[in-house]
Amino acid sequence: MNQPSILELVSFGSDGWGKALLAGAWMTILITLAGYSIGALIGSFGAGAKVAGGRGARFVADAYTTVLRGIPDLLVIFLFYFGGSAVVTTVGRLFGAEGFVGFPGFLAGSLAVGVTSGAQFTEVFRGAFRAVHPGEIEAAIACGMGRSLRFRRIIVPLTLRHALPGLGNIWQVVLKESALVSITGVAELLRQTQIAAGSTGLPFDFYLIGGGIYLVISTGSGILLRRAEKHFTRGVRRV
Amino acid sequence: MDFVFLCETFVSLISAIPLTLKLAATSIALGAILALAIALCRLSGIFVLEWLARSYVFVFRGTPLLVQIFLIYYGLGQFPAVRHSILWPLLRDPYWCAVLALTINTAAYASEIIRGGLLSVPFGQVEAARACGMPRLMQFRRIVLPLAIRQALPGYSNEMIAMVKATSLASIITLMDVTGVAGKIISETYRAIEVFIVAGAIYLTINFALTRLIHLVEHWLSPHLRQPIAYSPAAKIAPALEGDAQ
Amino acid sequence: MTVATTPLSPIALRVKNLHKSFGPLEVLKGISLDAHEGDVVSILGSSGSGKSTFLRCINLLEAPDSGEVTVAGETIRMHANGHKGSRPTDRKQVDRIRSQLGMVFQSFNLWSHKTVLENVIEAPLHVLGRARSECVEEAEALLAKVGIAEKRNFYPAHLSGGQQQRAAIARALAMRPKVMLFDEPTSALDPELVGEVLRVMRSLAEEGRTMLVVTHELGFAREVSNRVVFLHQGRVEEDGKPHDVFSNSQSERFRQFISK
Amino acid sequence: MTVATTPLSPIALRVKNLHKSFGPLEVLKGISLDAHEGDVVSILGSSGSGKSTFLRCINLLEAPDSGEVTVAGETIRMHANGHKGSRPTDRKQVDRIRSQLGMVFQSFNLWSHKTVLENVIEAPLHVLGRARSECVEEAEALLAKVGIAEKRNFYPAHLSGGQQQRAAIARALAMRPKVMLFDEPTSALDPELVGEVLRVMRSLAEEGRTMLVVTHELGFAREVSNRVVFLHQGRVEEDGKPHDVFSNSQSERFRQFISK
Amino acid sequence: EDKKWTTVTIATEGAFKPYNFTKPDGTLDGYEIELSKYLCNQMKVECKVVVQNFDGMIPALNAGKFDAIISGMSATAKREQVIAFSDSYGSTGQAFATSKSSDLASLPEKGEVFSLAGDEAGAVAEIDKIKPNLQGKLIGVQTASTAAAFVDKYLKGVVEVREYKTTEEHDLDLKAGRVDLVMASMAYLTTASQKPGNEDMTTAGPRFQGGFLGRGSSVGLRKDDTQLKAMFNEAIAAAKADGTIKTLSEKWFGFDVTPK
Ligand SMILES: Nc1ncnc2c1ncn2[C@@H]1O[C@H](COP(=O)(O)OP(=O)(O)OP(=O)(O)O)[C@@H](O)[C@H]1O
Ligand SMILES: Nc1ncnc2c1ncn2[C@@H]1O[C@H](COP(=O)(O)OP(=O)(O)OP(=O)(O)O)[C@@H](O)[C@H]1O
Ligand SMILES: [Mg+2]
Ligand SMILES: [Mg+2]
Repeated sequence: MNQPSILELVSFGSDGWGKALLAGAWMTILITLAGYSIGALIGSFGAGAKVAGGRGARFVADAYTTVLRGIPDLLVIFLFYFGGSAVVTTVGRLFGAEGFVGFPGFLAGSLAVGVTSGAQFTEVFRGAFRAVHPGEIEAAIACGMGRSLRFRRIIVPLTLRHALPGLGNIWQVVLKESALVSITGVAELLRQTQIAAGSTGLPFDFYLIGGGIYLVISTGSGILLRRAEKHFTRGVRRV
Repeated sequence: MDFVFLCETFVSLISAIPLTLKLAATSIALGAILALAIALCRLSGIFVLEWLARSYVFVFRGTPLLVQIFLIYYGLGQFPAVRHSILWPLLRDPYWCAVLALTINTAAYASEIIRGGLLSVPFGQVEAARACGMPRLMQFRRIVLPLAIRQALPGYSNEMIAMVKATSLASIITLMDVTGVAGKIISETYRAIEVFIVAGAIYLTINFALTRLIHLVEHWLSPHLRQPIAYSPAAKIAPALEGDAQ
Repeated sequence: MTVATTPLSPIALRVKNLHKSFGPLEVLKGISLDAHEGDVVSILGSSGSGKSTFLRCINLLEAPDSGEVTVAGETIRMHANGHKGSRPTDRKQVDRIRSQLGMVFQSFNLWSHKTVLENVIEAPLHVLGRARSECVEEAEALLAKVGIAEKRNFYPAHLSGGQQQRAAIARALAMRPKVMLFDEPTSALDPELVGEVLRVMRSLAEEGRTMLVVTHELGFAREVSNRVVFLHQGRVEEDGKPHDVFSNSQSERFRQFISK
Repeated sequence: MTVATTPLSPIALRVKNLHKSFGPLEVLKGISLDAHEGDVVSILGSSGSGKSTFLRCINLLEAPDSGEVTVAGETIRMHANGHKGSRPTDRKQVDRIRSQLGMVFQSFNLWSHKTVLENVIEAPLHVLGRARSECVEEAEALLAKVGIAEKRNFYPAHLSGGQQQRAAIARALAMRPKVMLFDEPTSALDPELVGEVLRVMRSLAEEGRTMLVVTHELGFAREVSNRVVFLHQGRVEEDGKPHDVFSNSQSERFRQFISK
Repeated sequence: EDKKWTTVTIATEGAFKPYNFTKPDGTLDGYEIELSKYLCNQMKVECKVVVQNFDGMIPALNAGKFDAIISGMSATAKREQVIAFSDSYGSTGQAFATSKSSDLASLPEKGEVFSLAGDEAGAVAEIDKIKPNLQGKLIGVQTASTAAAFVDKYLKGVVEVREYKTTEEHDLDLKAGRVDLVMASMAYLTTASQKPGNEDMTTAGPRFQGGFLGRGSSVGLRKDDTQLKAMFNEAIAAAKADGTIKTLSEKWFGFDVTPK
């Protein structure tokens, strides 16, 4: 057996893994986007509850961040996947469906990733909010801005200014976490890499290639993030 | 649910907790130091340092920890040059390879968090420090860092907790930490959910303790955000020059 | 030079028995005040006497422990909130009332992510829902009036202290509020500009707007306002027409205050 | 009431031909100034005329484009820095000189994570390396002098504007600097306190300290300072003894400025 | 309640060469893939083969995601507590591998097969014979594999054990010199030592099979699908009888794995 070159390994021909890896990368991006958006939504409510909520809301938010940051992500995915399947199957039975009704792996995976990253979003938003100069929020209150207007026009841009490095981290974490979704049978990038490594017996080549593809994805997101950082730090004087 | 099985699993997992804690503590501590250095390089305004820091973060934040551990442990060992170098006694040992990979990885994330904190320090307060002649290091130590830490702490807590969980990847390089032992039990019994729930409970307990600790630190660091407590009138007051509402 | 107001013009702002403590420190111990349309009320008092706190309680930036605030006939509904003082019952009402109360903060509090012009048009555009072109036009006129038209596209961090203060004044005026709360609006201004700003304020009063002005400038109190209130140890120690109180005050403390 | 200084007392601060631009805006177009020990120099000028920028250039918080600053005989060494103006050559020297220059900022810039007392002792303790007990004692005396002794354990966020300003003044004084740079040090103070602070400043001048005071209070310029400098369009438009310039200025612009 | 099986969903890992693996175009191939085609033909059912991570396989089977596992899974007692197994369709035995340069390469009785089922005493005697060679060596095995169980039972205290997630990883550590030898299924080791990069690897010493090492690879099934189990058993018996297993295993492993 001859050692194939890296180019042959990732080629798009019938012997190359290019297509498979690309499909995996696309799946990874989709899961990451879905999970990240769900997480951001949950996180803004969570941070809102922690910063401005009543006792009850604060307790719920606190319990949420403690538990979901605390348990391994794989467990959350397991619970969503098998738990979700169990629920769907039971509901299916009620309506007369036969046997097992699958809970789509993609949905379970992005929900699980969203719910876990939501806890991280909560903390990042909360920390950033504390760095906002309170006077600027008071000024918004004083001119009669309602809650949502104030939130949209003043709090969000000022908070994002401080939150962006943290949000970049979460993006990277979610990008990696999407790999765990493979447990539900979704063939994302890392899973495709492992399959290729196992099927060809060339783990290094494929781990390096897989790592490289992750880097390409982060480059794209990194450019977006830097633009955003530039946008939101307008009007700031720096040391 | 089968409680006998849960208990058995719990007992087997307990013995693995010290290794998990040791890995997490070592890599968080070493990672924090490295992260601070990287964040400072990134903000130094010196092109080469900035570029180095940026690339570091790009590479180590951009690739999965699993891949990093794999390449550090299995990858480096494939090169005879490495095997004959003086570092081999360290790199040969899975524990130190795990610490190395975890440290490198957490430093990349933490440096971004610290950078965010440093950037949020109000400009005027740094100027005030400069104006009274504080040398750079002192400005940094006395004014910038304390203010930055207060802001960065919630984000950093994410990272520390993530590290505790990330130690689980050490199991792929033969370390029998909590996940390693859990994985072993699962592949013997194939009762993944039960084992994961027990392992999850253990991680949750560790992380719960960690979050409380961070909350305490946060509370302790931010008296200036709370209402002041009653001031003790014991101190001598100079003849009032003004009519403060008392 | 007092602005003439008929004593019978309707009451624009009524504050009844306002109390406020910070922990053990009782800052306001029952302040009451009626201001009619077109009134310019100077609020004097030594540093730390609670002037800012008073203004901030009026638009509920600080929740008062007890007391009542009525703006243009509408009383802000409050309810007790345990041992933590009171809380507004209807947040919508509070927001509505606040949009009729302009405020200039002692520390300006400009929005740092918006340029001067954006700061000024923000509230008229989004709170009052006016047309953008109209807002911009009015904002530019206001900025010209306070003399910072050429800084319209600067961010606050790049302005001098006095320029920031003038931007803050323009921002408050842009809402065309019924009642204006000014917290030391000329502290960072040079004498020429002080004159300029006072002229603007006087013309507002003539339009029938009501103003509460915290100030350290006795000249302003004497010449522009038609009412002077002196806060001391959490109470209204002196209250009356400038001419009366300056020449002939009952309060020992006030006479001492103005003697410097 | 001018503080008497012998004209021959040594020069404490010399500024030579200072230039500073922000982008296209040339704020300082060559400012020179000599201040002797014990001098109290009032710096007047309309808002935005570059007064704060001037003070900030003296202790290099803003890097001047060109020019020279000499404190107590020691010239700050600078070198050109491409098209970005100049840069100090020796950071240690700058730090040392800064510790002899006290500064009160227009926006106070108190350290928000430290109490008032901690703010005041911070620099003497860590920059000058004095003993803690000595620092605390002196700080308490200073705080008492400016009337906020009972707020010593408060954080800046819980102080009124005037109290913050006084804390900032105490912080600057605690360094016992040779030269003091005050940027509108009484803007947030009531008339009584202004008198108090001016008394403090006068006694400092009598001890031989040099002061540059940006102010909008013509009264202060006239009565406390022994020198008045008027900045206009980036240049020194008027410079002289208060009595001379106020009664008999050559500058049309200055006469207009003080006429209000 | 007997169900009429017309379609069966089979799960495989798809990354365990030569048992089952994925080709770049995404299709599956390997010993077990070809065997399943044959078995399904025999059972006269439609088969769908899906890929599933090895970790989640047994829970997913029990959750009903698919009906059978054909993925090189040995029927061990522990697994049989959770799921049911068909008869074995392949048993290759466990063997050692080491690097060619190692002194272990010359372990005695290379390639001899010892059965723990038929002649346990003989096998144990053989183990005792090689023990002195293994004394103090480091051995790598896959976590919870039959090899791990073997080492635990017969070589405890003699060798030091490292456990790996996958067999590939212990090969890498064998190459890096972190372990002295590995133990895995003969079929695996034969193919592994032919891979590029593993030229230095060689099988060594005797081979063991049967007994508690399990019945060999079997089809994993839910416990209550007894009818399906019967169908698989019948089909496997046919495959043994007509020599299909022999042909396929010689094609993929290079030797016959038909269970005795
Ligand atoms: N958030 C707070 N927590 C505790 N004490 C406070 C708080 N805000 C203000 N105070 C105290 O309340 C008193 C009144 O403050 P206030 O800001 O109303 O004074 P002021 O009259 O506006 O003074 P100035 O003229 O100096 O601005 C001060 O003694 C101040 O220390
Ligand atoms: N960082 C900056 N970037 C751009 N322009 C600036 C910056 N800082 C100050 N300026 C401009 O420089 C000019 C002088 O500012 P400076 O703060 O020195 O004025 P000032 O004399 O102190 O005024 P005031 O009395 O209002 O405080 C102003 O027009 C201001 O807009
Ligand atoms: Mg105030
Ligand atoms: Mg200024």
